[in-house]
Amino acid sequence: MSYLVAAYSVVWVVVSIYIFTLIRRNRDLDKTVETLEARIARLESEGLDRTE
Amino acid sequence: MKLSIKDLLIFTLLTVTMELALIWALQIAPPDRMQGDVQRIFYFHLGSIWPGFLAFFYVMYGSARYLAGRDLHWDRKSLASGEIGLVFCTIVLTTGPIWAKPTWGVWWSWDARLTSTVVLWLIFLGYINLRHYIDDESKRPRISAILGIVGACVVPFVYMSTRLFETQHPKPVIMGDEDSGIKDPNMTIALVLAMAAFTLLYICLWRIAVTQFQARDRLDKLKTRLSLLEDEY
Amino acid sequence: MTLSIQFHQLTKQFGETIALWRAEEQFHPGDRISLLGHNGAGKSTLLHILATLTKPTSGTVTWHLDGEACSDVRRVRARLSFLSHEPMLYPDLTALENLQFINRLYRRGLSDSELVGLLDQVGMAIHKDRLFRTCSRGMQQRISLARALLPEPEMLLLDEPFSGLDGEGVARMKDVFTRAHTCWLMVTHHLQHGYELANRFWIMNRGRLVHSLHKSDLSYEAYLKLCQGSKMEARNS
Amino acid sequence: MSPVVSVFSAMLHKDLRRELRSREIFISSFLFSIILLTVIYFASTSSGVKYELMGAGALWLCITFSGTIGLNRTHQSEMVNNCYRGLILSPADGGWLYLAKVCSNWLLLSAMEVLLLPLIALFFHVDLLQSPGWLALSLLLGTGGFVAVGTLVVVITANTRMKDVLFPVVQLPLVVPALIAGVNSTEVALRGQSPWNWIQFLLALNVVFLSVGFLLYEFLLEE
Repeated sequence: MSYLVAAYSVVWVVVSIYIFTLIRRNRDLDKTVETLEARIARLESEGLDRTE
Repeated sequence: MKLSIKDLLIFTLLTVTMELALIWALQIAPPDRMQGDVQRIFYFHLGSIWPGFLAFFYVMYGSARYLAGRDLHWDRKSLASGEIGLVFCTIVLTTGPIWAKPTWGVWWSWDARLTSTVVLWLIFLGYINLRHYIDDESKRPRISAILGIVGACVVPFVYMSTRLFETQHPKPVIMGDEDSGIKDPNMTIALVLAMAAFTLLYICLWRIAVTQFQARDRLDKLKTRLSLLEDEY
Repeated sequence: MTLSIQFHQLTKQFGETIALWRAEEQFHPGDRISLLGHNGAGKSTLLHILATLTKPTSGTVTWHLDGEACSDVRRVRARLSFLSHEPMLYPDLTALENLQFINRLYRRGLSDSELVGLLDQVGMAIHKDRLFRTCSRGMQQRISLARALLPEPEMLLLDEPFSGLDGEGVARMKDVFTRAHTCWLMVTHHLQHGYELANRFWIMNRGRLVHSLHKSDLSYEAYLKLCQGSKMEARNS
Repeated sequence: MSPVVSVFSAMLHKDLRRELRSREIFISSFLFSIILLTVIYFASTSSGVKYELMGAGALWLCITFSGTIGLNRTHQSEMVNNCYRGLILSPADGGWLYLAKVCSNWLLLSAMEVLLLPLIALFFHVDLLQSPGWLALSLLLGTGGFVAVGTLVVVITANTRMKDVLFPVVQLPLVVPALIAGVNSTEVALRGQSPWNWIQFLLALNVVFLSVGFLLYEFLLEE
């Protein structure tokens, strides 16, 4: 019986490892979004000084 | 990640079949005469081999489509499919020994199916890892597409060779082979449900991974356009 | 057989870095173009795309054989020759054996004596039975020039051909380049040779083809100023 | 047909002439195999495996590893002076370049096997002449399957950073079916019976991988 439980838990462990890699990739995407926003903000402020 | 209706539909279908498969495999299907309850591992051990196959042949299809049309979209799809195929292969490789121990008394036996799954696992680990070692981004999809096709072509030969090997050298006495015991109708239903559940899981994970890759591509495009703008100023 | 090339909105990106950005030009039979620009301006990338070595990320290149567009890349490659500081010849074979291989690869069907004649044009006939790896740098460059001339190409694509050559080697190169009706596209840092040999100039800066001028409307001083200009921007980018 | 044949013979002629002159690949593979055979002997005696029965396995182990070394070396000698770019720029059809390279690698490996067989007979007290026809067929077809995949994969991993490490890692799982079939058909041939089912399997394997390689090599001929 314990083998059955072990096997089932292994399946969920493997699947959850993959889901965690997906989540980690999501976090990387969010980070790049933030850097992009920062660069855009800098560009806008730069652009504003020039037009004034 | 906004969930389209299609995603929601697949997700609910997945949870329903997963529940059904669990109930069927654990309660309704009768325990195997020889191995008792341990035989229930078999349902999703075999159930997860099927989406593994599906994943690897999709890698071939996606890679062929990429080489034909050079559309990055196809490369992302076959990469996602390769990754999830690897996940299912790992499931088969981990549940296999857990099931082999009580039934055959040994953690690992060079049974035809297990050996071929190991080879499959190595082939597609190579496919996924090769990408990290190719520096030139424009070459990466093309090179891994070719490896994807060759890898998927090897799969049937791996299975044929291990089966041919096994018919020629019949195994020493094994306690009950997995086909032992008459196939009770409930057993087959449990097996089919497990297969369906895992295939739906494959589709669900695959869709998430593909949308994620596409989001990353869109971000990269934005990055280049931004660096172009920064050049102007 | 005449060969002309047209490229439209040609772009090449390596990840986030843009090697070539929307280049737009034509190469006509009889043109001798010097491609100039600072390091990393995308000169070699453009050359490699035109030589059918790499595919552009976006944009189109069309090769015209005798006027009509030709999509079969193999027929185009038979009419092109690429020469760079890497000789593309096998070190374990002799100079003649290398040329015999190239002769059969391009299906030119030249006899051995013609091959030796070709070697003689670059002054390497006496070294024909010498292993390629035992030849000096200058000799290797001249043998690879003979390799480039073997298929009698309509167009030579040259990637800094003068690098590592002695006086006599440069002289040999120059008389081949100035021979009647040979046309080529040369990437070079050697401003003086670039001006002297070419009749058109493409100047690149940070992946963009900024200037495309004929020799007639460009004096040597203006040419130097232009090249200096593109070099200046390279430093502060 | 003649243009294709001339390209094929040009490549074959060049590869074989290069190999005969430098002989580096041949020597390194052959010496490596002898060392491997001695290691196998010590491994088998201490582990109590019946030594004489391991003839086919040992032979194929040597073929696998020296083949991998040989393939890696032949492709690297093609990258010196960037000669591979010369092949890309030639008007030759990619598929025929692939078949020419497969053929030259195949001849080199088979030549090495011919030298190895007497050694195997010597070390493993095996009578090679039981059914020489089947033995030769299984060796040649097995090497064919091995080289057909190897020639393609060596170009794939040539574009990567750690190509020397990556090539065996990527190639070996792909040649497992060819090796399983090779070992078994050689073993049956050494026993004198006819390994017809394995030979059929090897034939199918060769046909599939040679055609896959023929079609895909085009896409590798790009920088």
